[in-house]
Amino acid sequence: MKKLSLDYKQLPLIATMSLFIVMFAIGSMRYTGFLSTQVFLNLFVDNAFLIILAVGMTFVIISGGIDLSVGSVIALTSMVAASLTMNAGLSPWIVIPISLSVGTIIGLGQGYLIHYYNLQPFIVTLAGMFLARGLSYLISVESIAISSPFFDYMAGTRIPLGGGNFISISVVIALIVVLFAVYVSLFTKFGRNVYALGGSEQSALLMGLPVARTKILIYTFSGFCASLAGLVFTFYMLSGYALHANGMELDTIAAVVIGGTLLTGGAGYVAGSVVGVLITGIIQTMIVFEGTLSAWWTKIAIGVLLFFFIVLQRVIVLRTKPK
Amino acid sequence: MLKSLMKSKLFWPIVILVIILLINLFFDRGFFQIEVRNGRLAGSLVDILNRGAPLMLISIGMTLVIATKGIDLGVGSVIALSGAIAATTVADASEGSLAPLFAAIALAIFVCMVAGAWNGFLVSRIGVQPIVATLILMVAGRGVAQLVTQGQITTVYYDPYTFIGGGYLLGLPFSIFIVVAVLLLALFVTRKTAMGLFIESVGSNPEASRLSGINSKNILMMVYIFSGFCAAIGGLILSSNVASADGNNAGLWYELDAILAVVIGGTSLMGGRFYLMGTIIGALIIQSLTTTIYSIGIPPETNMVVKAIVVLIVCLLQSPEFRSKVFGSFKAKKAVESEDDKGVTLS
Amino acid sequence: MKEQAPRLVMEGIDKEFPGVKALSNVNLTLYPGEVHALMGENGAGKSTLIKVLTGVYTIDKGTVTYEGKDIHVKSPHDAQDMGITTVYQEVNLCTNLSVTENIFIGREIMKNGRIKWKEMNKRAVELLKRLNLDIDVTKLLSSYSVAIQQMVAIARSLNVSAKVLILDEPTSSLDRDEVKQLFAVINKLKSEGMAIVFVSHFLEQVYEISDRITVLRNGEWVGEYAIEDLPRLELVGKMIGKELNEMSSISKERKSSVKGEAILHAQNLSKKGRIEPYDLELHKGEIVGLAGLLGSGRTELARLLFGADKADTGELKISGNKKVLKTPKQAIANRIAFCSEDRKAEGIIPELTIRENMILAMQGMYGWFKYISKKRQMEIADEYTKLLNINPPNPEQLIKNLSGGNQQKVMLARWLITNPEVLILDEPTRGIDIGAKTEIMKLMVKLSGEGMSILFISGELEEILRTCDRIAVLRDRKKVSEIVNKDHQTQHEVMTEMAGGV
Amino acid sequence: ACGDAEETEGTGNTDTPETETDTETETDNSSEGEASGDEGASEKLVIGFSQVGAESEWRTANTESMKAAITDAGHELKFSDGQQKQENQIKAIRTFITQKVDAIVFSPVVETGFETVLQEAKDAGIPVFLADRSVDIEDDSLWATFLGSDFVEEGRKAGNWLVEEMADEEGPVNIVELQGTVGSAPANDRKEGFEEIIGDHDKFEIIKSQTGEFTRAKGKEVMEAFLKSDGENIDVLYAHNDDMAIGAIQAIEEYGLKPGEDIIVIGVDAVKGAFEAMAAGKMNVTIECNPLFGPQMVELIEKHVIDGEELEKRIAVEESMYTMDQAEELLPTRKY
Ligand SMILES: Nc1ncnc2c1ncn2[C@@H]1O[C@H](COP(=O)(O)OP(=O)(O)OP(=O)(O)O)[C@@H](O)[C@H]1O
Ligand SMILES: Nc1ncnc2c1ncn2[C@@H]1O[C@H](COP(=O)(O)OP(=O)(O)OP(=O)(O)O)[C@@H](O)[C@H]1O
Ligand SMILES: [Mg+2]
Ligand SMILES: [Mg+2]
Repeated sequence: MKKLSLDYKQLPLIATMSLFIVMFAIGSMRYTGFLSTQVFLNLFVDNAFLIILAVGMTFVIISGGIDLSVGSVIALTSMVAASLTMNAGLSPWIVIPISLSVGTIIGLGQGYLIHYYNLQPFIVTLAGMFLARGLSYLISVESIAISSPFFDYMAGTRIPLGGGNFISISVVIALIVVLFAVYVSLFTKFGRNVYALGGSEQSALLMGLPVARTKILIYTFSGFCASLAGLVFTFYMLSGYALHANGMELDTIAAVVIGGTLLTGGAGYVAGSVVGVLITGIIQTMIVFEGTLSAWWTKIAIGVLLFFFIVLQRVIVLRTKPK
Repeated sequence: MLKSLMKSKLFWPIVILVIILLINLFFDRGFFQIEVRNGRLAGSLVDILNRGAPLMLISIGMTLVIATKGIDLGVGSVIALSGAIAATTVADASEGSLAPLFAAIALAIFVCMVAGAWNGFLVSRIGVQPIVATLILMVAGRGVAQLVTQGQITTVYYDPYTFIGGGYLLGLPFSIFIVVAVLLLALFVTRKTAMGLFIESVGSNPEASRLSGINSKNILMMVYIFSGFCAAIGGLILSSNVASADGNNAGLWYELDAILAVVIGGTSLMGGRFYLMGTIIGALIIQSLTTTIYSIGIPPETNMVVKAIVVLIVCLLQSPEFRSKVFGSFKAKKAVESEDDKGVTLS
Repeated sequence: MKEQAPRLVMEGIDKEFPGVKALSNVNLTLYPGEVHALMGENGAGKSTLIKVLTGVYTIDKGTVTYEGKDIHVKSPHDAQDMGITTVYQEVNLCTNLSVTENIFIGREIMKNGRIKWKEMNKRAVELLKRLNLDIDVTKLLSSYSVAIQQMVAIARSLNVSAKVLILDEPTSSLDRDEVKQLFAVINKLKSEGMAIVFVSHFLEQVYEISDRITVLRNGEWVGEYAIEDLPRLELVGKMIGKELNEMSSISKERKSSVKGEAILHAQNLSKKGRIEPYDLELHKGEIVGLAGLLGSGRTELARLLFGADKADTGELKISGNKKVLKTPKQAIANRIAFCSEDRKAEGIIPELTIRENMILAMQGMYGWFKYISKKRQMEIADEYTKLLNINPPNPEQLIKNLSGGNQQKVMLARWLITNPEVLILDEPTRGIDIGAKTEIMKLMVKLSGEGMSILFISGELEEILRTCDRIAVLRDRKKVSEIVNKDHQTQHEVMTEMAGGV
Repeated sequence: ACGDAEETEGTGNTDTPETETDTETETDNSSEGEASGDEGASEKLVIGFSQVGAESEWRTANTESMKAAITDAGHELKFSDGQQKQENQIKAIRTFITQKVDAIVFSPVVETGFETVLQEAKDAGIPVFLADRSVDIEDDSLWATFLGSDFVEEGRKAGNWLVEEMADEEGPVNIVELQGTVGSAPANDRKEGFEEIIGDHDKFEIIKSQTGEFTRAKGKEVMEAFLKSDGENIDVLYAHNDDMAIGAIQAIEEYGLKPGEDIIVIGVDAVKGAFEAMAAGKMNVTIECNPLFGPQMVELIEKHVIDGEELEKRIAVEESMYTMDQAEELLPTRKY
């Protein structure tokens, strides 16, 4: 399967995009008010943090690893940001860098452990996940509401796109991250080394690539993205809370994989992951528009949509494979 | 002798387990005591086995899945599903006859194996990546479970049902016997038939296995079904133990603990060699850790941190690189590779 | 050239793996502008020596002096920075990247922090031209055969201006034209004063290109000789520690024209884009060779007969009755065996032991329930370890820890054990030392004598000529002709056909 | 109990399509119908309800009550289940706004972090009704009213009951506490309220406190551990919800003690299971936390949206406390 999707590498991406469009069309036909620019834009507004997470995760997964800590890091970041702002009353200009360093440091640590003691990413980041969440509990089990001009501004500001449509600052941040990541993955040594690493770590090593540096950098970057996402999430929620983003690591991984990245590593695109996020987002939106689903039907519906989506994607890929 | 023992995959997990137990001893002198209370063996060790039963079961199934380079995120939901189905079947069954019990068990196990087959189908036939394929069931399965219980907590008033997870046999919790049975089954199938060999080869190099005339698709199918089977039994034990089924919370996050157990046990997520005994010990480590946390009065908000630290220590101790750095024991960093050929026999 | 200072000196090198002493007290001295051949049987320690030199493994004991000063190489990355580039034995590239990238990754052409793809592609094409290979460099490496991949690996190493170039069995899957090109390049580099280490099991290649030889015998340093003081037979003697009766001893009474009905009969079998429709008959006890240049489609042809790929057209008759082979399993059920050329990707199960790798196919035949008893497995493993003298002779060793050649032997064992009626060998002698090669040739002849039919693919025409009854020649994915192997004439015919008629 | 729950469920599903078709007409004219919308209390409203999830049977009962009340009153319900995720709830509310509903009811998964979206609702002129849980936002103009229980109060009730019960004990009274999901509002507040009361009496001591994650299984497991370490000298068990209490009761029995006698058991929620336990004399008291305030809520909504009345910012759900001796006759009447 790996070989196949490698040979037709752009295919999953294209499949994903077209399927997204199809879904959007279905939604528009089925529900009133679905076919509107704002509904589309809200996909970004409501998932800005997920997009940022997905970007970081894409690098990790392409390199053949995985990072389960991201969800908890969001919680921790939000907690740190909140407590520093509200309890310590620090200015944003101090809070932001500190918050960003939180995930970055955790990521760095994970990368170090994974490489130098060659531990399995899954487990190390699982520990990271426990740790980050645990630390946020230690800060406080209560949720901390944030009311500071800066955060209110970041949260409240709407960037109008005409026709009453708008996006938030977070969306802009997310898009910048995406562009940056696309560039890195396609036009820098680091970016390419990530792919090589995912293809075969042993080969990468024998080809004399800086495996250690690359690997550690990957997890550090993912950690950074998690922190950034954490901030964006904090803008979104205007609060710090130890239970924030529970289980979001899975949503992220799902988005990335749906976006056509191979979990076995070596193949994938940042852009794909973005589409992946939009897909999960649109599934959520359709559920809400449906507006009658009870808790369990919601779960089932998500599963079913996910299923149809994934299978369609596979089918398209297989069909278009020349015999 | 010791040297070969050190080489065994099981050595470090066992050491860790012992350490955790000793820590308990430190807090509670009578930790290792096992007394007979009204005809039953009682004591922390028994409890750990008893409580750990579901996790051990799930992990056994997970081990085989992981050995094929796969992963099964669905188990948690399958646990809930199995409990829900069984509980609703016996919910208002009349005492006396055992028929409802067996009906419930059969039905639950069947449905869950179907669920497993579903995963296997997606992975082996459609070629969906395991993590996504099983993610579907992880989400939807819990939904179905809640659908079955209508989001209520279905309480069971039918006593025989509580025997599965609460009953005692020969003074030991019945669940322990179930684990042993399943474990023996797994050991037999993987070590006394060629199944183990096939699983390992498919996990290690699928293409080469195909060219050697192994039907990897069916192998995949089977491991996922087996994983479903294990989850089903685990679910039965869990729900029977509290005489009720909770579609929403039963088996929540079990998949992570199971994977953790497998990896602690020495099986690599990259597939290939697997160590069932290691997995069992891994599961026991996790369970005794939880019990420890509860019994030595750690404030709940620090649970996570403690768990994180322990997990890290466990992994580090198992990493030859780390050991050589700390104890300076092993020489070449590649040398470790040949540890692998030991331990197989042990597991 | 001796009077100038050596560029690299390795002295008293020891390397031990758990249970295996791979190197003990080995020396190697490299002078600028020389080609230094490293010779030894399979498992002698050549690759290990190279790997400790380039920092893949740590050195247990001994010193390495590079341009006068002691060095401790920590990683291949280090080695490259010092000017030591290496083509390792197994093709170690990333098949998920394009050919271009595999050549350039690590030293991409950058302009103000941005990779220049166009330029790199251009350069890549030029580089491969030097080895006159003309392929689409933007395609993924995975879409090319081992041979191509090996060429790419070489191209990669030529792309840098190194002081020391190490080639570990670079020619194992190339045929003479490629080799000729390679040697041309090597000679050029040599004249530029580069020190080159060359490992190969092809004596004529060694004698053609190298100036001096260092011989290893299972981990021990035997000696260092100038090429002219060491005639072939002596060299072989030093390698295996005893006299060798040369291949010439292999002779088989050639089956005259085909008699009786074909055990395997393909009628215009084909697969689009891979191999044109072809007919092929294989009779009982017959050895048929497939000759052709690199990429001529030999492997593809073979894969169809084994059901490794599904054929688009044509039909296959097995001892008379029509069969459709969709999977290798079916083929094996019909007593067909196929030993792939791509040991790493399609052969070994790295995580498993020698024993398990050997019995895999046989067990596959029996199905999962009829488990071959451990005892029986042991017997089989021991038997074939001896037969092919696999080193180390410990069936419980993980195959990934074996030397290249020994892995190849295990692959052979896997299929011989199933004792098939039709045995397809795709480059079975790749990376195997002459001793073993001769053994395998003998074995083939013996088996065919006992009635086994063999389809034999090899880059080395001599091997084919020496063993085959008939030779099918392929060119550009097409079976162009079939020649009965009778006299010294045949060689010439085959070669003209391979090259493309007159 | 579950029976009629199913019925509402069922009907809810069956007439989905047709409700949808008239959603369109509805939402369309509701936009300009806003101004002239005041006449006739029988006017049909579109009400969006964003629920936390279905984490407990209490929650499910609450959902059913709300759904039933809304549909029975002839209004159209737009329901969204948050799956215990705040971001989902925010998305849901956003969508309700884009769908131009007439009123939004929602039970926040956590008190903080809804400013932005509530502001959006306010700007869109859609009144928001908080159910069950409140939000902590200074600007209380962001919501019409909050109808729900006060977790801290529940904690106090539990504490007070215990104090009275133990009035003539001369201590020390050893209490073990089963907390809810760490960090969740009920857990925090019920702990706080309880400790606030017993804090004044130094004969009470909480010797162990651990999370049972609101579930029976965990409740049982944790209680077992408690019994292992402290066994006989546990006098009181305070569980943040009945499910955990029920689990713990099993543990106590298996350990060989009598729940309700050897160890006093206090729970919160007053779910059916608790009554069964109390009827069987295994549980002493449960503090009610009433989920069945659907009708009450619908009333308020109609008052506010149709008749344009201003409402109290905080309206408490009438709740009481049930003890062993009442359990017997009340049991049949419990709906959930
Ligand atoms: N990682 C390892 N662990 C254990 N033993 C090893 C390892 N790598 C190599 N060996 C052993 O070291 C010996 C030398 O292997 P090496 O690959 O150097 O032989 P070689 O001369 O390259 O043979 P070939 O010509 O077949 O490539 C072999 O016996 C092999 O089994
Ligand atoms: N010279 C070439 N140009 C382009 N592609 C090639 C070339 N040689 C091999 N390939 C690719 O590798 C694939 C495998 O070729 P194949 O292995 O069948 O040839 P072969 O005769 O077996 O040569 P060898 O076994 O030496 O590689 C071909 O299908 C083709 O895609
Ligand atoms: Mg070698
Ligand atoms: Mg070939």
